[in-house]
Amino acid sequence: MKAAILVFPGSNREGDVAQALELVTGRKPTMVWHGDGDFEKTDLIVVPGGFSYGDYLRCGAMAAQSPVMAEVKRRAAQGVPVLGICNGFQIVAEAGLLPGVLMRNENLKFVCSDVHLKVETSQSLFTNRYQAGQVIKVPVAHAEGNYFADAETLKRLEDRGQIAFRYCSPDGAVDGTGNPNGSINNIAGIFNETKTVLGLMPHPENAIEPMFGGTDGKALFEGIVEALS
Amino acid sequence: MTIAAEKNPPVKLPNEPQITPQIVAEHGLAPDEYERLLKIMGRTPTMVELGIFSAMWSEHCSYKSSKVWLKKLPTKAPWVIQGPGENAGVIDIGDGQAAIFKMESHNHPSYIEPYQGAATGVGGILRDVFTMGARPIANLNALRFGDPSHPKTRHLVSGVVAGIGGYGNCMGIPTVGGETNFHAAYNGNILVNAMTVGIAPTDRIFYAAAAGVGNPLVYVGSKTGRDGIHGATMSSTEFSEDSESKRPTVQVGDPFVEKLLLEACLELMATDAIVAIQDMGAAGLTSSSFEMAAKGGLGVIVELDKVPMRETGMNPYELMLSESQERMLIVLKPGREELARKIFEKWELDFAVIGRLTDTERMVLTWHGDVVGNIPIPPLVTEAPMYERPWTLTPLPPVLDARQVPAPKDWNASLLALMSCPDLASKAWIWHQYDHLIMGNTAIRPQDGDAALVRVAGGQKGLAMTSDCTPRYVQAHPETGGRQAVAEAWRNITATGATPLAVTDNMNFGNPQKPEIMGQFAGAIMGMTEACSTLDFPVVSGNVSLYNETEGRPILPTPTIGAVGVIKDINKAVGSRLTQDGLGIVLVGETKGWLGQSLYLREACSREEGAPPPVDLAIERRNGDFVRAQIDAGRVSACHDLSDGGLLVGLAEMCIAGGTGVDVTLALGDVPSHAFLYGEDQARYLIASGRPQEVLSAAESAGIPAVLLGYSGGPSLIVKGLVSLPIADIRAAHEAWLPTYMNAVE
Amino acid sequence: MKARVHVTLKNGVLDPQGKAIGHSLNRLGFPEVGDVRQGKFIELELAETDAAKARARLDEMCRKLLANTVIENYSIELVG
Amino acid sequence: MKARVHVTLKNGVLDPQGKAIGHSLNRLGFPEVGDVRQGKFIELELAETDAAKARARLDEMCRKLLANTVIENYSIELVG
Ligand SMILES: Nc1ncnc2c1ncn2[C@@H]1O[C@H](COP(=O)(O)OP(=O)(O)O)[C@@H](O)[C@H]1O
Ligand SMILES: [Mg+2]
Repeated sequence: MKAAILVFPGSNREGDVAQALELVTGRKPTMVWHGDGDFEKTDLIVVPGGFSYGDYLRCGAMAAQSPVMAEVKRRAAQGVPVLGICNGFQIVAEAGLLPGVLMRNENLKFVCSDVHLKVETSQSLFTNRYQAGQVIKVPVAHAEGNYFADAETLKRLEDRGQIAFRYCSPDGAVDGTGNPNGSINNIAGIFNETKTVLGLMPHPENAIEPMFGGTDGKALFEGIVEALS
Repeated sequence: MTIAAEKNPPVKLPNEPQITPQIVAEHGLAPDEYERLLKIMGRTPTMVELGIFSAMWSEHCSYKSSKVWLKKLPTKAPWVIQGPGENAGVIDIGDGQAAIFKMESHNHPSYIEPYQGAATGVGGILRDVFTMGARPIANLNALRFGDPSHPKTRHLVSGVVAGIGGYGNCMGIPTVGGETNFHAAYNGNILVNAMTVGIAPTDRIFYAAAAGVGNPLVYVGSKTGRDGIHGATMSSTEFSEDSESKRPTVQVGDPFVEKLLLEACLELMATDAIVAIQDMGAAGLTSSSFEMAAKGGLGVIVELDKVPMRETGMNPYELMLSESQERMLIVLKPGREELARKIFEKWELDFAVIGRLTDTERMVLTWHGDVVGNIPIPPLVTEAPMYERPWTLTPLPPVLDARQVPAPKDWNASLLALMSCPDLASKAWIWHQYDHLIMGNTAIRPQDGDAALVRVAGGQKGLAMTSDCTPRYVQAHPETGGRQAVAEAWRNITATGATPLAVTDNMNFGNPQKPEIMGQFAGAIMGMTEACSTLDFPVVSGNVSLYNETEGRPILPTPTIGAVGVIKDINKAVGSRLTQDGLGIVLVGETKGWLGQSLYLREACSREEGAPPPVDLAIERRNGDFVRAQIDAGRVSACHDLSDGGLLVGLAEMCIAGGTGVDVTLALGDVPSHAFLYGEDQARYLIASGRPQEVLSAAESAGIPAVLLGYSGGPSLIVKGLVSLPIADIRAAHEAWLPTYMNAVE
Repeated sequence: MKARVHVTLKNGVLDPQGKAIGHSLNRLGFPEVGDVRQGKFIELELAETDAAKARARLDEMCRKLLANTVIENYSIELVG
Repeated sequence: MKARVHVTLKNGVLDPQGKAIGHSLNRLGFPEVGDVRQGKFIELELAETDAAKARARLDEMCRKLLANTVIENYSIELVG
């Protein structure tokens, strides 16, 4: 499987996700600079975490306007899978590949912590290695992960099964206790309609080795590899 | 610019004021220091020249009060590649890799504007480390705030923490450790000490010494504005046409630009273009250009009108003294300008050739073709004021007999109170605002061990790092306190299984012109020197912050020690979390029950008195080497050193970190139980082991006091006959204080 | 020419910052404060002298970058 | 009563956000954009009918919370 990781000025978790992909695929992903409107064909596009353009104005807003994102939109329309993590989720949402926005965390503070997630479906190329309803532990690290969409959009997302992950308590209860940022309906990650684009705030790439935060994130990358090869 | 023009006396700029005694005084130069300046210059200086002398001879840049003492610190060891004198210290950690680290203070700016002050402090220390070619892999921060009940404290905590997080998180460097204390002595003068650790190949380390006459001097990074220009000097209003726009301003950090600067510098460093590189920190362009030229024994011409400027109407004085952030000065090899320019333009940063090196040993400044400053470099360095200020040592206070300290009436309540006191309460509210996981290499997170442990990417090696100081001990007896700070840092590294390698320090003290303050400084240095020598723990970098006083009231003397150690196989490292039942809990080291200056005495009895616990360095070394060997032998599941709060607090911390209880029985001897449980005797560790008998017999053959206290398991912390508390209750008390405090309104 | 752009959240869109500010003000002894909304205020220098052209360009800037029109409104004001 | 507060950075204080916005606009095909400064715009509902009193209270709110007077200026406007 060939993966490309986009790099914007201010991206900073591109190394983490590269490390995860390499561990799972045995192959180094290609790094693509934001100014490259045309990059080689890949099976997967990853928009990594970080503070593209310092998170200034609105998170992801400036990166969403870059030449590389215009190309990503074209390829996503052709069905090339796109994975946006954290700032990558914000960028993908600003670029219109996913509905809704990520607002400031409810308490206005940056939060870095392990959280529990409930996997909503195993029916996607990103989640096929998980069971629906499974609870996994991965970290978050963000100041603006408070997902918001208007009632109509939200209903559509829920009805069509486009919610990928929800924050929950360690025993799987989806309530206020496990929600680190105030996200509506505890949403931690969503798909597009065809489930070929996934945006999520938590960092599965930081949960792939037992000594470094556990291995619950590894199945996400393994699932992608399996689905794409 | 011709060499002939260099000989011309500088021209005065329109509107440039006459140098009066008042202007000299406003620049912080004493009359005899100004005499010295006149002798070096042989004439009255121009304003920009005066500003340069003032900056270079300031306490901050010249270390004039502290230098004689700093020289005493041990700085050498076979693994030291670069000791004090460069932007950061460098040690060899094997496999062709070096660890590069330093700590620096941003105390005053953080008190004025906590968010930006702390943020730019982090930015500054990061630059010190990456200017030497290292990619930063971890940040730490040591914070001291005033009394929680002081009206400013909450606002300062909130701003400083947000600022440190705001900068470090955006840079993508994990902030993995630090310390936070509260004491009324810091009410008007908080301490914000930031430390960065980076990694570089040993054969690609960059230094500041300029070389190569004619080589271009290049400015990169952000544009220069009027940030942080020395307040006093700005009162010469006639110097400005538009005084409102020229008012000195707080430095604002731009971590986004710093991230670009980091990547651009590392990209340029991978080529062969760089001769020397130096960040612009305190006193900006002045100290960076001066230091590069002085270290290389060369001269420099700077064409100030070529400096990228953020504001209109800036003058040479402002350009030389601005402390705008996120800037670097580089000497390039001839002909490499275009290569370098391309890299910095790719990263959307300013790039300008602003001068070149000469063989004149003079700093010549030009402004649109005119020479406006012309200073001989060597005398400004060699004849810089250096003071042997009078000092009187703090006498050792009388030893406090534990029997004069009351035992707690209610043991459970006393433990809960201590675990929730500001100094011991969990700082999770703080470190959850710091990204401590980015880079995917954090093996021991905050609160999970005595030192943070970070894997060096691409291998199995780990770096342990910590920052320590117990200011109340230093206040009581600076020599003991200095010794203890170093010993505790060494112990914290040891408790993870890593080998302590070297130290960076941040000497925060009051007004050095007071003999008792200078005596605190001297005493602390003496203690540190002894400890660093005995423990083979050299000082490789550091920073001094003096005049930390408000209205004549000094802070507690705070020589913060940052330390780094290495472990070859990170899989062998241990944290302090107790996660399994049935482990033997072994206390290593002797417990005499030392209550003088203990937290128990302060928190439970409201007394701050007595001699601090003595530090026997030979015993420290013996016990620590023993513990490390036990960890290496695989006999240890968890390890915790004993410090603030003593044995009972140490046990409680292990329990709540891992969610497992303990059941222990004390072998008191003739020590009163409250002294045994709360005494702060040094050189002690708690080890949790599945094979405690092996640990005990190894200790016996090494002649080291060690005793099996009991076993882990169950939901509670139980000390037979004294304490019985559910772990959940201790944790609740421990974790509640800071968030509750921060969410309250005065 | 100088321009000022106000970017505000549309009605019904969650405003965590505004909410937090309102809360804090209430607790700080300002019980009279009700709803609070926080927006952005952007001042731009423009090398354009024709007001109509400037306005059209600013409108484009807002739609392209300065505002997220899914959740935000914007207004443009030209000064001097 | 409704109030509007503008909070802007003082002259000479670096504005990283404004700088990045200006840069982006230039790159996105708006070369005419020069200096950009970003500030905050806060709208508040007040249970107060007396304008003078409201203004005094708002001034206090600005100094206490809404603005960081070390680096920011603020201005208050009452509406309706
Ligand atoms: N307390 C100290 N102990 C050891 N070295 C020190 C101490 N204070 C400063 N130094 C060293 O002196 C040099 C200059 O320090 P400093 O002026 O703080 O550096 P910078 O110019 O990078 O801010 C550095 O090499 C630093 O490591
Ligand atoms: Mg430096």
